[in-house]
Amino acid sequence: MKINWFKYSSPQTFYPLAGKMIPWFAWLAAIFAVAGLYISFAIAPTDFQQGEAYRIIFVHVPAAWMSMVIYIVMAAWAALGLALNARLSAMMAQALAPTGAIFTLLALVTGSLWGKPMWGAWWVWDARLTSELILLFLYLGFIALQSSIDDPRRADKAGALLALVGVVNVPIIYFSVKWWNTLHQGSSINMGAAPKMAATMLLGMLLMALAFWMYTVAVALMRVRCIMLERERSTDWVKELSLSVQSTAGVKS
Amino acid sequence: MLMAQGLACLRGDRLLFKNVGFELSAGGLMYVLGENGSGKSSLLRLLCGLLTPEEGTVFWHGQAIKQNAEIYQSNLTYIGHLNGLKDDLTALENLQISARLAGNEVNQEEALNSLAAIGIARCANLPVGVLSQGQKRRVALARLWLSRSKLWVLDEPFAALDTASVEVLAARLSEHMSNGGMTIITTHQDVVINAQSTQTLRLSA
Amino acid sequence: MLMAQGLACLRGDRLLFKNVGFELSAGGLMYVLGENGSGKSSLLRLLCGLLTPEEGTVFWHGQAIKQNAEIYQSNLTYIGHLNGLKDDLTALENLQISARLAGNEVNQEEALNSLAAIGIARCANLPVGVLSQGQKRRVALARLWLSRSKLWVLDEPFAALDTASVEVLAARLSEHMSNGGMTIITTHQDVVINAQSTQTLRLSA
Amino acid sequence: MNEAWIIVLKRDLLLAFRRRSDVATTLFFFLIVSSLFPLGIGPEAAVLSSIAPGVLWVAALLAGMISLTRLFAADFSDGSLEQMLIAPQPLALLVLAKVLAHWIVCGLPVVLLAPLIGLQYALPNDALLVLVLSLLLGTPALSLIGAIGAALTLGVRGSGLLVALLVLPLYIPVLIFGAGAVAASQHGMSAQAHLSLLAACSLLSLVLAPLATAAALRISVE
Amino acid sequence: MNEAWIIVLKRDLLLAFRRRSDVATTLFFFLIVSSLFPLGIGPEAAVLSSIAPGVLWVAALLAGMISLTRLFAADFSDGSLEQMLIAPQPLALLVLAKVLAHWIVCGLPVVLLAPLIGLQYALPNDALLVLVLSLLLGTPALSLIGAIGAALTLGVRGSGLLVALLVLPLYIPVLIFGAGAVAASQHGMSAQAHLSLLAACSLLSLVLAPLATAAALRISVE
Amino acid sequence: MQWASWSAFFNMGGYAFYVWVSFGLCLLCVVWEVLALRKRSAQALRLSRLLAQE
Ligand code: HEM
Ligand SMILES: Nc1ncnc2c1ncn2[C@@H]1O[C@H](COP(=O)(O)OP(=O)(O)OP(=O)(O)O)[C@@H](O)[C@H]1O
Ligand SMILES: Nc1ncnc2c1ncn2[C@@H]1O[C@H](COP(=O)(O)OP(=O)(O)OP(=O)(O)O)[C@@H](O)[C@H]1O
Ligand SMILES: [Mg+2]
Ligand SMILES: [Mg+2]
Repeated sequence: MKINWFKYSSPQTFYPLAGKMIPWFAWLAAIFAVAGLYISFAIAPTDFQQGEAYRIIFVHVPAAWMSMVIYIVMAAWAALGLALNARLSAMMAQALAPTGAIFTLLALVTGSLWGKPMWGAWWVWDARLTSELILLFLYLGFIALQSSIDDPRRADKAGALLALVGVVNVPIIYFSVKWWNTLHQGSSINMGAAPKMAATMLLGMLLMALAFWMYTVAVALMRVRCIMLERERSTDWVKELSLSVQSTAGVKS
Repeated sequence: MLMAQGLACLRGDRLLFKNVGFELSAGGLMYVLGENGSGKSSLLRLLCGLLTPEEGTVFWHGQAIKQNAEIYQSNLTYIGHLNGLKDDLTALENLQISARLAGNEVNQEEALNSLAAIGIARCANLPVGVLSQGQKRRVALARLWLSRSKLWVLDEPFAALDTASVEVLAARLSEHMSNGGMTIITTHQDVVINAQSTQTLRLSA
Repeated sequence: MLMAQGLACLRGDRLLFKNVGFELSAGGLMYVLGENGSGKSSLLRLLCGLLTPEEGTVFWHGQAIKQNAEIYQSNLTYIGHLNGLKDDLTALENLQISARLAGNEVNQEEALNSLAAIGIARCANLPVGVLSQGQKRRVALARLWLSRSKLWVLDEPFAALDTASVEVLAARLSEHMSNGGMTIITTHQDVVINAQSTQTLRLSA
Repeated sequence: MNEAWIIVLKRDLLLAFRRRSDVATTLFFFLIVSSLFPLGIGPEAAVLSSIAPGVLWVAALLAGMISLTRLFAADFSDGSLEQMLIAPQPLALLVLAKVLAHWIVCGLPVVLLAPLIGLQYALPNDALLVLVLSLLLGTPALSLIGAIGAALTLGVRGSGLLVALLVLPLYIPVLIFGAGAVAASQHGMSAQAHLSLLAACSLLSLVLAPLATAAALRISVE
Repeated sequence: MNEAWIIVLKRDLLLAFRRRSDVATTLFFFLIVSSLFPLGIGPEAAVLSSIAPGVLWVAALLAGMISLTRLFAADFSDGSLEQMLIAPQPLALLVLAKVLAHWIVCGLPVVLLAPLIGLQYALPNDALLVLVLSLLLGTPALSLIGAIGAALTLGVRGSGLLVALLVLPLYIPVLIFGAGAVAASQHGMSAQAHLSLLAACSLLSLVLAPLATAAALRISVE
Repeated sequence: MQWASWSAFFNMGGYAFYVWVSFGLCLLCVVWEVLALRKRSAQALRLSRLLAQE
C-alpha cells in the first residue's frame, strides 16, 4: 500500500521537517501573544459596564474559537486518513485532539471565571455554554476511544470514523441546543449582553487567536513527532535517530 | 482458482510474514503449518478478507477478492477458532441459521442429517451452551455437510475432537476435494486427507 | 492420597456418569479418556471442588475435600479449558499473579525461566491479548514450572500446542511424577508421559 | 424468505425470546430509573410534572444506551460476527436487521410502557399522547446512532462505559426535541415542529448509521 | 506482602491502570448523565437546584451500577474466577479486594467530581460539602451491594431481571438517605442523621455483602 | 496607558482573582503541555535507544 502521494507523508521524512517547522511556529506564537497581550492590557480601555473583568475576553474568545476550529481540522485530517489510508493524516488528527480538548476546557473555565462576577453564577445552562460542554465530550470521546485501542492502525481508523460522525452531528447539536434554550424561557442573562466590540478589542482578540493558532500548530507538530517515535519504535530510522541524539547530546535533531 | 501474491501481514508492530504466495486449484488441499504464533490464523483471516493484508493481493478466479467480495464470499466457508454458535439456540437452530446466512437454504431434515453425520444427532435439540467443548466444535463443523461452497478455510478443525470424529471429518474433507472443492487447513495433528493435489505452506515464526 | 468414591455427576437432566471411583497415589498419573461430551471436564471440575458431585465424595489424604478445602486447594493446580489470563497484562505479569494467587511466591527471574522453559520467553513482555491461541495456552501452562503443588489437574493441555511444545510439556509432567507428584489429565492426543504408575479412567457417553 | 437480513432479524428475535428476562431488564431499568426520581426529589406533583418530560426521556435514552452496549458484543466473542462479515450480503443490511431487532425488543416496550410512567408523574392526557409519539419517532434514531458506538468499541478494553461517552453526546438532539415536544404540549403549544425534527433525525440516521456501523465493524474485527 | 487479597487488589488496580480510560469513562458517564437532565428539563436555576440532590445521587447510582454489572464478567469468561475459587484463601476476602479496587477506581473519582457538577446545578457551598460527604459514605454500600448482583448475573441465563429486582430495592435506602442529606442541608437543616444512616448502610453491607457475593459466585461457576 | 500604578494593574479594578486566574490558567496549560510533550519525546527516544542497543 505505498501511495507515494507526497514525499513528506512518510514519517521518516516528515519527522525532521516537522522538527524544523516547530521553532518557526513557536516564535510566531510568541510574537502574536506579546502583541495581543500588550493590546489587551495596555491599549484596550476599561469597559464601563463590566469594569476590568472583561479583559478575560482576550483569552476566552480565542480559546473558544480554537476549540471549534481544531475539531474541524481534526475531522478533516481524519477523513483524509480514512480515504487515502495515509498514516500521517491519522497521526495529525490524533495529535490535534488533546490540544483541542485543552482549549475547550480553557474556554469553559475562563467563561466560568467571567460568569461569576458578571452573572453571579459559575454556570448557566445557556445554549452556547452547553454546546461548548458537549464539544468537550466529543473530544473526550475521541481521545478515550483512541487510547483504549492498542493496535494503532485500528485506533486510527476507529477514531477517524468517530470524528466524521461527530462532524455530521456537530451542527445538529449546535442548532438543537440553541433552539432548546430559546424555547424554554431562557436565562435572563446571555452573552449577547457583552458590549459591542470596539476595534481595539477585536484586534486584541484576533492577535491572541493567531497566537493560539500558531501555538496549536507547533504543539501538534511536537505531538505528532512523539507519536511517530512511539509507533515506529522498532524501525531502523527511529533506532538510528535515537542513537544519534544521544551522541550529539543536547542538540535537537 | 484461488491465488495469493506477495502477501505480508503486520500484527501490532511485528511483521508476521511477507511475500507469501500460492495457487490452489480445484480439488486441491493446502496445509498451512507452523509453530504457535507463526501467523497461520492470521493468514487464514487474510484469505477470507477479514484482515487487510499489509501488502499483496488475494485473487479468486483472477479477480481481487476485495473487488468482487460478494461472489467470493458466496464461494467461501470459513470456520475459525471461534465456533460462531449461539449458546441459547439449539444445535439444530444454530446449524440452520449459519448455513442460511452463508446462502445455503437447508431444511430441517438436511440439517439433522449433517448433525448425524458428525455423530451429534442426539444433541440436536439441546442448547449449545450446555455442550462440551468437542461437541460444540462438532456442531460448528456440521456446516461442512451442508456447504455448497467451493473453498473451505478451516482453522484447527481437529482440535478438541475425539478420534472417531477426526476420522469422520477427514473423510468429509476428502469427499469435498474429490468433488472438485478446495480446502485450506491448519492443524497440529497428523490426519490423512485425500485430495487431487496436496500442498504445504510452512510459516516460520 | 487422592481418592474418589462413588462419584456421580448430573448435568442438566442427564446423568453423565455414576459410581466413578479411583485412588491415585504419589507419583501416579491418571488419564481420563472418553468421547466428546462424556464428562471428562465435568469430572475434573468435580475433583477440584468447582462442581458439587450429585453423589459420592472426593478425599484428600483421607479427608473429604469440602471439609479441609484450604489445605486441599493449596496442594492443587488446575488448568482448565480457559486459560485464566488477563489480556491486558503481560505474559510475565499474568504468570506471576496466578502463581502467587495459588500461594507460590515467585520472583521475576523464576517466572521468566518458566516462560523460557516452554519456549515463549520472547513474549514475556507482550500483553497476552495479542498472542496466538497456542501462545496463550503456553503462558497458562508455564505455571506448571512454578507450581509446588502435589496434584495437577489438566484439561486438554495439549490442544492447540505445536509438536515441540507438546514434548516439552510431556517432559515436565514426567518430571513432576518422578518427584512424587500426581497428575490427572484429559487428552485426545497420544503423548508419552512417564510415571511411577499410570492408570486410565474411561468415561463412556 | 431467505434474504440474509431476514435471517438475522429472526435469529435475534428468537434469541431475545429465549432470554426474555433480558428484554425485561431494559424495561425494568427504564421503570426503575424513572421511579427513582420521585424518591430522590420528593413527591410534589407540580415539580414532578414539570420535570417529567426530561426525566422520562433521559431514562429512555439511558435504557436504550445500556442495552446497546451489548448489541454486537456476543456476536463478536462467539464468532458469529465473523460469519456475518463474510456472508455474501451487504453488511449494512445485516446491521440494519440487528438494529431493527434491537429496537423491537428494547425500544418498543419502552415506548409502550412510557405512558404508564407518565401517569405517575401526573402528566395530562395529551402530553401522554405526545410522549408516546415522540418516543416512537425518536427511539429508532437512538438505536441507530448507538449501533455506531457499539461497533466502534467492540473488543476494546472497557467498552461498556466508552460507548456511553461516545454516544450520549450524539443523542442530545433527540433528547432535546423529544423532551421539547412533551413540554410544548404540556404548556398547551403544538408539538408538531419538535416531532418533525425528531422524525428527521431518525430518517437521517437510518440512511447514514448502518453504513458507518458496517465500516466500524470491519475495523473492529481486524 | 503475599496475602492473596492484596494480590487481587493490586492486580485489579493494575488492570484499571492499564485501562485508564475505563476510570475516566465512569467519571464521564456520571458527568454526561448529570448534564443530560438540564437539557431535558430546562435551564432554570431554581428548578435545577431543587432537583439537584436527587439527580446527582441517581446519576451516581447508575454510574456505579453500570460499571458494576461487569465486575466479575471478565474474570468469569477468561477463567481467572475459577482460579480465585480454588485459591487457598477465603473467597469472601478476595471478593472484598475486588470490590475495594472497584470502589477506588470508580467510586472515589465520582465522589471527587460531584461538587463540580453541583456547581452547575447552582448548589450552595454547604450543600456541596454534604453532597461529597454523603457520596463518600454511601458509594461503598453501592459497590458492595452491586457485587452481589454482579455475582448472580454471571453466566446464569435469565438472571438479569433477578439482579435488577434484588439490587435496586437495596439501593433505594442509600438513595433516600443520600439525597435526603443534601436536601436537608439545602433547606438549612442538619444532615447528621441522614449521614449516620448512610454510614450504617455501608457498614452493614461491608459485613454481609462479601459473604453473599462469595456464595453467589460458587453457585454461578458450577 | 491607562494604569495609574502597578498595584492598580494587578488589582484589575477589583476583579484580580478572575482575570489573573484566567490568564494564569492559560499560561499553565501552555507550559504544562509543552513540558509534557518534551518529556514524552525524550522518553520515546530513550526507549528506542534501549531497543536499538539491545
Ligand atoms: C462557562 C462559560 C462560558 C462558555 C463555555 C463560553 C463559550 C463561548 C464560546 C463557545 C464562544 C465562541 C462563540 C462564537 O464565536 O460563536 C464564546 C464567545 C464569547 N463569549 Fe463566552 N462562554 C462562557 C462565558 C462567557 C461569559 C460569562 C461572557 C461575558 C459576560 C462571555 C462572553 C463572550 C463573548 C463576548 C464572546 C464573543 C462573542 C462573539 O464572538 O460573537 N462568555 N463563548
Ligand atoms: N451446565 C450444563 N447443563 C447441562 N448439561 C451440561 C452442562 N455442562 C455440561 N453439560 C453436558 O455434560 C456433558 C459433558 O460435558 P464435558 O464438558 O464434561 O465433556 P467432555 O468429556 O469434557 O467433552 P470434550 O472432550 O468435548 O471436552 C456434555 O454432554 C454437556 O452437554
Ligand atoms: N491484534 C494483534 N495485535 C498484535 N499482535 C497480534 C494480534 N493478533 C495476533 N498477533 C500476533 O500475531 C502472531 C500470530 O498470531 P496467529 O493467531 O496468526 O498465530 P497462529 O499461527 O494461528 O498460532 P496458533 O498455532 O497458536 O494458533 C502472534 O504472535 C500474535 O502475538
Ligand atoms: Mg491459530
Ligand atoms: Mg472437556
